Amino acid sequence: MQIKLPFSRRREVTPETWTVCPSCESQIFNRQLERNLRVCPTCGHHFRMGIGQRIELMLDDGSFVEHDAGLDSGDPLGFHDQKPYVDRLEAARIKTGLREAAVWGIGSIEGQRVAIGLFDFHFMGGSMGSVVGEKLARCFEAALVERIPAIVVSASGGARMQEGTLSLLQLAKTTAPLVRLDAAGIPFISILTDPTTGGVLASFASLGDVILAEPKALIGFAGARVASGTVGEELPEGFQSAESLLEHGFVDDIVPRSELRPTLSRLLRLLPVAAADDGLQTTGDTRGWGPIGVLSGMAERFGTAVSETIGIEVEQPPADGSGPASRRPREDER
Amino acid sequence: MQIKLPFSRRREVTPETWTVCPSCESQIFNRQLERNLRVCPTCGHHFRMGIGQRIELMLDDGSFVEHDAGLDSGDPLGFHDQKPYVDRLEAARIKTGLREAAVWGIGSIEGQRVAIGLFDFHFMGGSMGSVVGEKLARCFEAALVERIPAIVVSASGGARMQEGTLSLLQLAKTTAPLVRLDAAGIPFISILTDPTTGGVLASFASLGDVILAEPKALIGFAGARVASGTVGEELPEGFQSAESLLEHGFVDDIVPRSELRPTLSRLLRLLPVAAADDGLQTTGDTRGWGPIGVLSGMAERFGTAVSETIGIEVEQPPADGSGPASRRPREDER
Amino acid sequence: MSEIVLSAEAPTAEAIESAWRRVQLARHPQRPRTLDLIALIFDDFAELHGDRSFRDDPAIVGGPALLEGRPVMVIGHQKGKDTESNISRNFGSPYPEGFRKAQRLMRLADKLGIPLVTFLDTAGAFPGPAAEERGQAEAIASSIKLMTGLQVPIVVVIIGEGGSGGALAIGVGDEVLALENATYSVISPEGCAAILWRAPESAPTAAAAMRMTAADQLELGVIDGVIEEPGEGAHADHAGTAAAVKQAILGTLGRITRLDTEALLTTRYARLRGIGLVRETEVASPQLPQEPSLRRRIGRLLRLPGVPRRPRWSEIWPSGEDADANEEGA
Amino acid sequence: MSEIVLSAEAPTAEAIESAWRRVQLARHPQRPRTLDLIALIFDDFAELHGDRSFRDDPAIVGGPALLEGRPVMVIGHQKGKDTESNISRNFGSPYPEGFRKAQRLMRLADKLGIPLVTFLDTAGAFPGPAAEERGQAEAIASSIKLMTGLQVPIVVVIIGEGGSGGALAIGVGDEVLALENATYSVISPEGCAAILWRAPESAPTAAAAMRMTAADQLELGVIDGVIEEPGEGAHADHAGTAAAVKQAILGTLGRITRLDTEALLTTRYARLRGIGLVRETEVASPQLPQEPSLRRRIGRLLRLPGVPRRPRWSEIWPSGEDADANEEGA
Ligand SMILES: [Zn+2]
Ligand SMILES: [Zn+2]
Repeated sequence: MQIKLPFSRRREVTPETWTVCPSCESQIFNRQLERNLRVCPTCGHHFRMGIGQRIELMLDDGSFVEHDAGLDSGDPLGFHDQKPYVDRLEAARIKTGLREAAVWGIGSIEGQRVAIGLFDFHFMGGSMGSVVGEKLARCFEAALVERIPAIVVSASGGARMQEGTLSLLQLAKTTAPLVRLDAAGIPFISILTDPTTGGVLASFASLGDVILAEPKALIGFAGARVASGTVGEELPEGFQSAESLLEHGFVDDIVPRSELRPTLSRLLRLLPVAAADDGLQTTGDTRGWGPIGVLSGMAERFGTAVSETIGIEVEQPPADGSGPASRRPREDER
Repeated sequence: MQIKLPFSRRREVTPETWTVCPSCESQIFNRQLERNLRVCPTCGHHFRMGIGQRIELMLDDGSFVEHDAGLDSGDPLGFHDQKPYVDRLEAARIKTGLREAAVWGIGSIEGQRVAIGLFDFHFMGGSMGSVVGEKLARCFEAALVERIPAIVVSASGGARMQEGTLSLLQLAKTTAPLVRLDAAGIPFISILTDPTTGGVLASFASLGDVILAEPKALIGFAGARVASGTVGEELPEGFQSAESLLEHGFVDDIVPRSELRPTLSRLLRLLPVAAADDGLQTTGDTRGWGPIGVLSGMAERFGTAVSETIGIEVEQPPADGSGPASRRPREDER
Repeated sequence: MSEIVLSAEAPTAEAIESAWRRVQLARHPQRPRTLDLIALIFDDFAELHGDRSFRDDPAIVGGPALLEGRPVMVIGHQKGKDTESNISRNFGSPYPEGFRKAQRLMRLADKLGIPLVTFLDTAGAFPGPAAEERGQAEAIASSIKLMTGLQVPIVVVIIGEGGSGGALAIGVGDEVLALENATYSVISPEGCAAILWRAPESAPTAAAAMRMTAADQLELGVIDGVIEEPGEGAHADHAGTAAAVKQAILGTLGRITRLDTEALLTTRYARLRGIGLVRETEVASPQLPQEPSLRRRIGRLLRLPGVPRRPRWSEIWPSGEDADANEEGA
Repeated sequence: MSEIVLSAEAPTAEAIESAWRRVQLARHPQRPRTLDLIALIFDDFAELHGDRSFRDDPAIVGGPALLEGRPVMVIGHQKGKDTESNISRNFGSPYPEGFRKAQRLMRLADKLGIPLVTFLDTAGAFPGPAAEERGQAEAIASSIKLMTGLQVPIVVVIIGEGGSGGALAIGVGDEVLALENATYSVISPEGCAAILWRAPESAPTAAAAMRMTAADQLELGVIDGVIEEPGEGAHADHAGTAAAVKQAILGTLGRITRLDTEALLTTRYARLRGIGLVRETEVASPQLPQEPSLRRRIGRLLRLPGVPRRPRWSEIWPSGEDADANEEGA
């Protein structure tokens, strides 16, 4: 089959070696684009980025260790639209070399350890199904247990339709650990990249203690396709841009890619994990979780309870009287 | 001195026996107005109401017992504008027969005991100085100690200028006990009547678990005079009405005076005080106050600490390990 | 490792027709709405208004109520009865301020220590520009977060359409029930069809593929019980429907109010944590010990032996004793 | 019972001139603003933006900072430097979303357990119709409430104008300090003059009558310390002013961070509870026991014997040891 090239014949280079910037329409050699962190050298347009590049950009060399790489999606609904879900998954795996749309692990930023989750939009539009949700929940739970900050770099079209409400419920599964991070005094930094929409934005991604965005990133609840499908209303230009979200109070700052690593390093120094070994109390909506919350945060703790009829067999809190919220340590004890 | 009557001569009655409704301009005999709870029988306009009438309207006959009736304002600034503050106070006392712009006490509504504070706008515009703030703080503290709901009926121009920042700080003095009411699970119902503005609205009056307003009541942060003095901007008509506040989400309901007593009775049944003898935890921004907060809530407890240099001698919480927030009782213990 | 895939085939015509019939019943104009059910179920109810920061959103209603004399907080989506009321209620699709009103009422329930009951009935959160501008995503996210940590028992009942994030925003509970003809989905069938089939007229097919009926949701472990509707369906018998819903709520509250706060929150976390299908393949994590078995992770989902599933409510209904036993509580 | 009235006479010309000079200095266009002081006082600072529900209000700034290497949260009103920046910052008069941003940052400080430092410098909360519509009163009220219960130490520094509720909304602290030429008032002198004198040109007289200078506020027990300004005043020496403010904050934090949470909150409550002049007259309450003495109630206010007042910060300044002793903390 003849592929129609989107470029005029006059240009002598082949499409494989250069890219046209969608913002300023200048031509950028691909090697130059990669060297420049996939940012247009002319206008600063931020191209989408893969997980591997993102890790190189953000984390100390060789510090990243992926966890739960073996998690793999099933097909709980037996879903089949124009082609079966399992085929779509397989195609995405081949196309991206990834097993799923997100990866999590532990690494360091200028020596400061973090639990980090990263999305790749190239894998089925970065959509969140059971496995993506599971990875993020484990990422947050690891931050809780290890008492290190959590960071998630989002790039997602939203919940994955092919897993139905199981995907929808990942919004709650990924959000529930954040209550425990609050109670434990562990910061969570959410980074929104192009595009972050739908269910990912409507859950953990909007709940960072600090929320950063890349310049001009598309960020919105209703993706353009969804909006056109359900409301039939055209969204104004630039409406869902990072810049608009900053103005409307949903983003703390817009950080160019070249500044991301130093900015994170600074924030990690400025937002220290609260002192360990206590049941911190906060005045936020997250108060009252004590050591039990922290200790029992790991998913495995719940395996048994989940398998039983709910409400019959659940681990009880330690009978040490500390209750769900013990005393915040004196300020001078820290 | 000849007083120019605002009424045309054609009308035969004297101004003392009837009143013109400012809304519909119909003439209402004063006796009829009083019988009708000072509501215009033609258009439903709610005239301002004194504390005594308010008590009769809301509380069970003879149930109200005023507390702290002896609290009296001093003149902490030696304030003197066109006449001395002390003279203004004296004039207000003579005019209204009240000692101050607010009264508090304990009474019952269809048998349900409440701690209730009431403003009278006729006393220096219902302005809040040290004594009004003190009375409201004691009202809330009594609700805390007795574990009964608190109700305040506001009618105020705001903080009393003649006591300067001492009046301003009454915003915090009257608000601080609400944190403890939250922690103790004790409801607070705020009733906004015409007019409720300025510092009273910018403190406890806006913080009711339920906020009711009388029809057409003027409710706003910046009183018309203040706004014209500082911004010079004309506020739109009807902008600060109870109806506008309902639409904008700041008021739970608008209740005609004739419905106020049954509405309150219903709400008190629907919003029960949480079970006693525990340090309730809530997920609100008010969590983490336990028995110590409740026990030490009374002003007198703090008399000594206040008299000392702050931070040196303060009552310590009981060493019973319950800490600032003890366990919420099991649901089935209630 | 065994393959979990059940049947990766296009839905049959029969399945499509059956699913679409349920979707239409869930959207039936005569179906009882939140305020209808509240009036029939509770002894008393006082609607409270406003988010305390921007607007009162009529697409969500709520307030304290008495259930057999015991106090609860009720919150639900509210669709209109006719064109006029549907316009004022935005067809039951909330703006961010609707979810923020809900959060305020949840905090009040928490303060007073009274259980929370929510009714889900929305096509979804409103996706228009003004809603975006005021933070639709943030409002849903923070509402979900609040519910996961709320220190009172929560019963959720899907009474009509359970539409995506707008439903889940008030739909995190200790037990989630659904009326027989209610639906629950990650996206509307029309939206799904538009995206995956690129043909909105494929909505019935999409509805079947997403397995959005109450029975499907029970199978998937997303909900915990199905409430049978009387006769032809809820639209034909409001009183009978309300009676069934009331019984279901009483039964559930009778169970979950026995848990202390720690157990309640731990179980709620576990419930959420266990939803979804995750397969553990041979690629071991480089540093972590071997993960526990798939069986434990997805026990709820797969009906493995020894993992009881909750049957229909009508089958296990406690003969009134359960509810009575709790009569003195709360 | 002795009479408390001090001097119910109109202010003298001298008092009026002196008060008005302070008001003008507090409003001096070259006076260091919050961001100026932050840059000079803290080792590092990351400004965070947004209320997470409507808008980022540039009239309030805030974010985490390092003070001698130790983390704190800083929040302050922000006036502009020139016409343009004053317009964008609304002359330092916040909208409701400004206070809601502040509340978000306060909750973050609370979550992380880091002390809160606030800088007050506003003519007042913006009183326009849009601010009313979005709940200016609610925003101030809820901000005050949050601060009274915040479980971290709070130091408040009035650096310029402390204007009414808009100042108090971020001004509830464990210790409240003020720069020598700062002012604190319940209403602007112009507003007070317009209402009580019915003549805005009487603002200087109103300023004197309200006793709004830092020294007056210390006398009244509303603030706990006055920070001397170098030379001609803060406007002439930003660096010197910042150094004095920094020392004052360090000293205060050195003291109040020694309290455990219970003592901190109890003391904060007591501090607020004790502000104001209340006289107990002979009309006894019908049912309550006799109230305790006036002396105990108003001890802070009246400088009774045995009630030490906090002198000027420059006089009691700990010789650096106090701050150093706490170096390992927080
Ligand atoms: Zn470009
Ligand atoms: Zn009338």
